[in-house]
Amino acid sequence: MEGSTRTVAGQSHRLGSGGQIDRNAPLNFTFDGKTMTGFAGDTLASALVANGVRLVGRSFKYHRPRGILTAGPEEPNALVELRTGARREANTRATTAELYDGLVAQSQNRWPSLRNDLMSVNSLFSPIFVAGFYYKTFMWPAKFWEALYEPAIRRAAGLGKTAGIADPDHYDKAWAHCDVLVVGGGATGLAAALAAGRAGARVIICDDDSRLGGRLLSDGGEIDGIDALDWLQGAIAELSSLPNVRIMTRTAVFGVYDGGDFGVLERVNDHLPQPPEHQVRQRLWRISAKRSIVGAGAIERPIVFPGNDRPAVMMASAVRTYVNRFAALPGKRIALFVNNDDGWSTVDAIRRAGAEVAAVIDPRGKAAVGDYSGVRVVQGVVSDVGGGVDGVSSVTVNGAGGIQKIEADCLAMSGGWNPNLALSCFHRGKPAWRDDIAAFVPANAPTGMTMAGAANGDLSLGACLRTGHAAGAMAAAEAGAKGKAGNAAKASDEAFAIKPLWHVQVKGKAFVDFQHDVTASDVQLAQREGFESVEHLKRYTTLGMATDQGKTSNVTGLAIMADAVGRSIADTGTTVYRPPYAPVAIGALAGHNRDENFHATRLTPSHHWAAERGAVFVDTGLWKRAQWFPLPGETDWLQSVTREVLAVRNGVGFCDVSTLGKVDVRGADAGTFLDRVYINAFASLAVGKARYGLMLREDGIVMDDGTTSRLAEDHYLMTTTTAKAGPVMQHLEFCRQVLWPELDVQLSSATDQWAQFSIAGPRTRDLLQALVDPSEDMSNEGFPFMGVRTVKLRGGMDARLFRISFSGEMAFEIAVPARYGGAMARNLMIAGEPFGVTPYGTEALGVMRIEKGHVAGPELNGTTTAGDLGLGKMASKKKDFIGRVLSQREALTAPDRQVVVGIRPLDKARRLRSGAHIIPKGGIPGPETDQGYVTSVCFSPTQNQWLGLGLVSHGAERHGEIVKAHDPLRNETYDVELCSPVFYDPEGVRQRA
Amino acid sequence: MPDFLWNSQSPLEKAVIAGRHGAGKGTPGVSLSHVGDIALVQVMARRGRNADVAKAAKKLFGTETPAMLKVANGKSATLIWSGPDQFLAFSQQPRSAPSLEQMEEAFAGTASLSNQSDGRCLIRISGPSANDALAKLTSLDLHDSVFPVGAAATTSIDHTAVNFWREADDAGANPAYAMLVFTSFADTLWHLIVDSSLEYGVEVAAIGAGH
Amino acid sequence: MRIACPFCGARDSGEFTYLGDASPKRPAAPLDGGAAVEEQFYDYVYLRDNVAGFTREYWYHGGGCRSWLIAERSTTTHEFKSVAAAPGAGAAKTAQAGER
Amino acid sequence: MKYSIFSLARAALSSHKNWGRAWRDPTPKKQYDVVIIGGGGHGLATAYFLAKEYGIRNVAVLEKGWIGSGNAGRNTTIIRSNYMLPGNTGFYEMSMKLWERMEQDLNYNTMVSQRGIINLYHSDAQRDAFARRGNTMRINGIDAELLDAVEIRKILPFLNYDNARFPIMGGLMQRRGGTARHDAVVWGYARAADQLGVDIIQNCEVTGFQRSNGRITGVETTRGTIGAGKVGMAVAGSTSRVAAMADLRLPIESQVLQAFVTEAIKPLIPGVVTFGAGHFYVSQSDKGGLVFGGDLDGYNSYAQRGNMPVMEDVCEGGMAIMPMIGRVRLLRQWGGIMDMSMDGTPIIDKTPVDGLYLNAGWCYGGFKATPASGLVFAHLLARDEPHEEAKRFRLDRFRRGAMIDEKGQGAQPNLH
Ligand SMILES: Cc1cc2nc3c(=O)[nH]c(=O)nc-3n(C[C@H](O)[C@H](O)[C@H](O)COP(=O)(O)OP(=O)(O)OC[C@H]3O[C@@H](n4cnc5c(N)ncnc54)[C@H](O)[C@@H]3O)c2cc1C
Ligand SMILES: NC(=O)c1ccc[n+]([C@@H]2O[C@H](COP(=O)([O-])OP(=O)(O)OC[C@H]3O[C@@H](n4cnc5c(N)ncnc54)[C@H](O)[C@@H]3O)[C@@H](O)[C@H]2O)c1
Ligand SMILES: Cc1cc2nc3c(=O)[nH]c(=O)nc-3n(C[C@H](O)[C@H](O)[C@H](O)COP(=O)(O)O)c2cc1C
Ligand SMILES: [Zn+2]
Repeated sequence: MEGSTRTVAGQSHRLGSGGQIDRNAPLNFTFDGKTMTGFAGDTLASALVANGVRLVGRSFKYHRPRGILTAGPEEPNALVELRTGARREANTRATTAELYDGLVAQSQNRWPSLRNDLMSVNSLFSPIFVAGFYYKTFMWPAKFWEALYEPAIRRAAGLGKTAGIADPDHYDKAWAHCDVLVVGGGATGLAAALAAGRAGARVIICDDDSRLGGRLLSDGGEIDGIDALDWLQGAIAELSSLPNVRIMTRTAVFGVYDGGDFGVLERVNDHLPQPPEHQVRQRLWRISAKRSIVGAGAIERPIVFPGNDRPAVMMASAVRTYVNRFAALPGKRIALFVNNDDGWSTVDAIRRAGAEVAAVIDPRGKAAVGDYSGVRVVQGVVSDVGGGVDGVSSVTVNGAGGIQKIEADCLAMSGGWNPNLALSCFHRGKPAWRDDIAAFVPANAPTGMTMAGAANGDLSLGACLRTGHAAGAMAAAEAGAKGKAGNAAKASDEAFAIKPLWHVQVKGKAFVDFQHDVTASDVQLAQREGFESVEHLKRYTTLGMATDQGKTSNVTGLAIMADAVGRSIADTGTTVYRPPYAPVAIGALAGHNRDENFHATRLTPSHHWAAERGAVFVDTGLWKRAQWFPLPGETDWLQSVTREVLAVRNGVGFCDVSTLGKVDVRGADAGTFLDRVYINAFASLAVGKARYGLMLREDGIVMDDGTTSRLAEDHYLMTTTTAKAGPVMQHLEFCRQVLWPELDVQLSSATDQWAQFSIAGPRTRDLLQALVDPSEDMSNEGFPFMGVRTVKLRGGMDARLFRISFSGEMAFEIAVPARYGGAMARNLMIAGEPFGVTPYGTEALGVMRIEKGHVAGPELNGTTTAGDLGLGKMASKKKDFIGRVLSQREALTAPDRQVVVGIRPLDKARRLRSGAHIIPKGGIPGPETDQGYVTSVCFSPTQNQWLGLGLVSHGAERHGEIVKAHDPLRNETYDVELCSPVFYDPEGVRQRA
Repeated sequence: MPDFLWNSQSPLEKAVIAGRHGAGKGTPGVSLSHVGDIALVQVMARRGRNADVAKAAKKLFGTETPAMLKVANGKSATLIWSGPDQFLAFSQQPRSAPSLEQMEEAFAGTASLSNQSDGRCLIRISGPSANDALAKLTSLDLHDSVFPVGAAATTSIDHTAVNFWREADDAGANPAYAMLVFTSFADTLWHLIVDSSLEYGVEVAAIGAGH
Repeated sequence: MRIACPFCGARDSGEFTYLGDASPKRPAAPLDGGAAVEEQFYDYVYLRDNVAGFTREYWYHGGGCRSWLIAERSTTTHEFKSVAAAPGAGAAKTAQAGER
Repeated sequence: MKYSIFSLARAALSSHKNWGRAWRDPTPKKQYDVVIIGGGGHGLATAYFLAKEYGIRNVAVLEKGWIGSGNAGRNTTIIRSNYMLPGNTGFYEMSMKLWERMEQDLNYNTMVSQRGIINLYHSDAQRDAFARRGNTMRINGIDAELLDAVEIRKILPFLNYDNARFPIMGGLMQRRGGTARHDAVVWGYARAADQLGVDIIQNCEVTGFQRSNGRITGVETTRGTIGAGKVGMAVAGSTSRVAAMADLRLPIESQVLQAFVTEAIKPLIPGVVTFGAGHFYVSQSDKGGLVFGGDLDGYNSYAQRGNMPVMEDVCEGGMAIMPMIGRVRLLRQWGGIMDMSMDGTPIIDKTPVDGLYLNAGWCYGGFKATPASGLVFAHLLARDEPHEEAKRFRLDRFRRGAMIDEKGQGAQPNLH
């Protein structure tokens, strides 16, 4: 590949040949409104480089002009707002954004323009705006913080602007499984995947990049005696041909979780303007792997010296990437500042591209190996970089021969390589220091993970191929694969000699963390103030807390701290590594579960029927339940609900109650079992009878209530509240399997099996008479209160009929298999037609239970005892049951507990509201006078006023007392009377009629 | 007296829209179907009565109770392992399957039965991309080596428990699966399954049709 | 995280719910137990060793086979050493109450 | 040196060379009147108040790592006093009042930002529960407002009002709620305590207790034995482990709570918002990151890191109410170890071991308590009797049945 400085029309810095771009596919894009052209295969960054753009962004704090530093996900500077409208995304790294036709990017964190950013005055105050300055000021006057200082700081901080409107794209999530997960598709990862794949293991190989190859794409070289890029084609072809290998590009492994689970993000369609129809933008994978191999490469690190943040100061490896992979020239006269041999290899790339090498500045003098004749070499360091917002014009060098200025339009730097070991540390393993490469290397990787290649500190291509292959073969074998892994590919082990150089100690702003504007002197200041722990250093200066998570800056920063404290770097240690390896869109983590799909929806058997009747639905847990059924002309919910209640009280109505939990409790010991879980007796319940039951938690607090029927000697049907169906089932299984394994009981949820309707009102029997087979005796004697049995219905249907009442009326519950739920609703309408039958919803149900003084969710709130609910007498004294012992504790039986009472406003026109508190008449509201609160309210059509239930201290003894309902939230205080909670038919005559 | 009709109704009555949905033309990536009116009984052995249950099952269905994580194909019903010492007896032709009463008699004293014919809803999914669509729904590893024809699992889809098993491959030699989902969740899960399949193109069979 | 249900095999943790330490045993509760029994129940319900390291704990495979399980798991690494069925899972006959 | 804009400007002239340590790095003495174990917010605040309010200055705070390395350094920084049960209400409001003057008290900008907290409700039942809570607050002199959907929409126009699975019907707002800069709270208390003579000793792990005649006389540490008249534990997630060294079993389990931060973006979310029908709450840091969290991971853990399911669950909650954050990227995920008590409420009391005092059970809510916790614990250590506002936080409440269970979940810590 012989490049040349001959450029492509309009792309001032595009080489005339070479690179892995498709010159036949030109793509237009705009940056800050200016239209430019790149090629398929470009990233936004490479296209900007090709177009000679240097100034790309502004830094976080000082708003300093910044260019492109790297060519990968570690990029701290070149962040843009990508796309427009609802798809605008902030902080997108130009170095990883693939170019597509019509791409629109804006620079960010500047005003009014990138070139003239007024916020760059912050730079003038930089003597004051040092690390942690804000902790020392803005304290007075106290009120000014929220009003003035903080808003100003917030506006200046932040980076890009997000769209602020709903993300229009779709996301989903998926699972995948494999024997061996290979992270990274560079030389190491390819070698590993080939070995494991050949051995027959199920392999998934993921690479963040759009293409496999890693640094091979940038650095080329020779493998197995052929050009590395040709070898790469062969390797990809072989992997693609193996049915047990799955290749996933544009896919980043971002997290390592317990037991071999990996968090993985596939950017399915980010390389397109928008996802094609029916496709997602990104997909979250959870990959479950028996073994993993991480060949994530290494990240080149900058050197800290004044001016190192000027646009067109670039990592040496990035210069190679732009030149070799993208045929884009970061500069035409490029100087190098390096302290290791790998940096020197950039010289070849520059020369082959036909550009000029201004000089190589290396504190060591010459490279240890390699032929660099004809290159100007200066033994020394760079102490300043000349230029402006548009980049470099010169570099100042402090060398053996004194200070000199060298003209250059780009400075390539290399301070060495940090193995990309984040994934090995996500289980809180700490890396170890290796002197020979002056870098941290993985130690204590999570179980099942092998680090290999550059990510493990084996930097040479030969070593990458060897260690990758060995890791692949071993992982496959450990995962149980029996095949042969074949031979490792071979390449030379180029020397890697380095002399650590972290910081050029001369005057001037020398940046450690580019994005967050953390300088070497900030690190030193933190040390002086006692923020010596690297974790304190991080939090005090914000070093490493930017979008790049310090991929280029952390190690350098702590080396400077080590120096300031006089400790070794190894002793100084690293900060904690945390997922994600690269930032992940929240949309992808949510996947399909947003908007109406946030949670599943459960429908009752009569749902569609109710919907056809125009029911208004309410969410109860996951269920949609009919709340009321408005009739034409009704404008207010209360109107509808009141009508429904009166229809029941005076005639007959029905309501779908299928949502109640139903549990088949079967087995020889079913009765004994229920005796232990309920506070009252069930073994003694006669077959064909139902009984109300109350169960406690072991701490003596009420857990749930419901009616349980005995259908056969060894068969009970328990009902639970809608909300607690799941938890109660779990609890019962615990009792069965853990507490009393000796009992012969089997449990099965029958909730969804039955469509169950409550039919209530004085005309209930009339309705039923019309529905049931004439042979059924429906008289009070033939079907007494709390009786249960299967009856024949007209038209050939069996139903379970329970004579139970929640409303206080003469009532039954009727159950048929769920598939007949719709038919049942229709037939109830037909059977009840002569009696004015009225379907009612949960609201009317609630009104009637309050009128009747039945407790429900608001009273069963997890802090009330049976006694509090007025149900203490139900507790059997003859048996043990769950919660019995602890329910007797002193504070749970104290006389001043808040217990259920009825509450009615003295002014009959007054609306009572839930959540109002009860204070004694004449009492001044305060913690001492706060005696309880209103739990449930309704407008009672039978009493023709609002009334409610409450939990009030000493409530049972205070019926008749006038107290105050105090509701400051709604600016109301009014007199109410405490009374019996049973407002309607206290003798219970109606339900037994 | 009025006439009472007892039409049965599928929980997917509204959800199933027969025809082709989503991407592409040609062979659909995913085929979906649902049949209603199934017979399904949960059979749970009584304490210490496992062997008797197996015997009774053999007599009634002509097959042993299913091994752990397997399906057993009996004469008139498929027995689907659903947990330790329990299984589901499933039949798509309720009329030719033993009635609940016959089952109660056969298992009297040895197993507790719970009729779930209306508690669960049957959904089938197959096709060249069925595994891709299912990868979005289930955390099970459906690789042939792990989940071959006849494998069964009780697992969760969208936080909801389902009984899931692999049936014989479809006519195109693509994998085919069946699942029983809770009736009240059927509508929501159906939509989720369709959504997950759209990118592959999905053919939805009319209710009752399909395999 | 995957949990190896002894019946279902390794399953996603989302199918399971957690209860807590499996060492406390529900005390016998004679009806006239008085303060001593109350003290035992207080201990059973409230007091925990809460160790850092391996513990035995209850998990419920509610999103799968509905078995209660007893797992040995490390609270420092989340590694599962073993997962066993609760004594009453399935229909296996356990002779004695509380034999576990 | 006193901190102010003037001292900053002066320091700038000498390139900030003259700033000294924010707190000293002393060698531990042989004996202290009081040793506090745990250099989190609570431990440091306790030391500060011991010195400031109770005149006890021969105090050491022992921290096994760096101060703030526990939950103080990893929480979502929400401060509020919207509790509803007696015991909590007064205590957290006292704390809120201390927050309101913290910066001036400490001469440290802890960035207490009262931008308001809104708890959304999605059903009538939830509204009623919030009404009960809000009225309790008002009766106790705490600000609270019950807002309907229209009012919420004015403040939070970006929420999902149109196609939410659980419609947003309104919210309970406490305008005085908000956030504070968590690390600064630690550093501010450390610096202020240090200036009053307290020794802050980092990298000093307590490994055992010294006892004589049943009474605690000192602690064994990785930096030697240190004598103490009294020892106060404020070790949050490590409570059971440290208590075990004194043979104590407590009504506490340790669980992981995760938190998340996104890349920094320009101001988007005004205050704190919590979702009432899923697990999600969020605020935006001054730096621009959305700081958010949700439910516990749900099992006992000391791993100080979380797993994926909760991260997904939380992001689902976020997308459910704010679909505009779909393209905002999650930057970092971490976890802290919560000392979950059996009723979700703290315990501040003497222990059955003479000379050993307990401050624990803060669950995921103890950051907001930091100043009050320090004050009442200092009171207990100094006076040997509970502070008026902490009387109900005693250990024997479980024995007596006097739980303070705001969520009504009973003795199951992972549900609180
Ligand atoms: C993710 C997350 C989010 C949260 N969000 C909020 C929120 O929004 N609002 C809120 O009010 N609360 C929140 N909390 C809770 C709050 O952070 C804690 O309740 C509170 O910080 C606990 O008190 P602390 O600061 O003293 O604890 P910590 O900071 O944990 O202090 C305890 C210290 O003790 C040290 N220690 C432990 N063992 C020893 C030993 N043997 N020897 C010496 N030292 C030892 C530890 O290293 C630690 O530094 C959250 C917590 C987490 C993890
Ligand atoms: N001689 C030296 O001084 C020196 C120094 C460093 C690197 N190198 C060269 O670099 C190459 C290293 O090879 P390698 O294969 O180890 O690394 P590599 O950098 O070539 O490949 C790593 C790949 O992993 C991908 N990746 C990283 N993190 C990922 C994640 N979390 N999820 C998905 N993909 C991820 C990257 O996109 C990249 O393609 C060799 O050619 C080596 O010679 C040489
Ligand atoms: C309120 C708050 C804001 C944070 N903002 C950032 C941030 O902007 N960038 C970042 O990298 N981490 C941020 N973090 C996370 C910390 O880096 C760190 O992960 C967390 O404090 C836990 O510590 P650990 O990860 O060292 O264990 C933030 C943490 C908190 C509590
Ligand atoms: Zn299982």
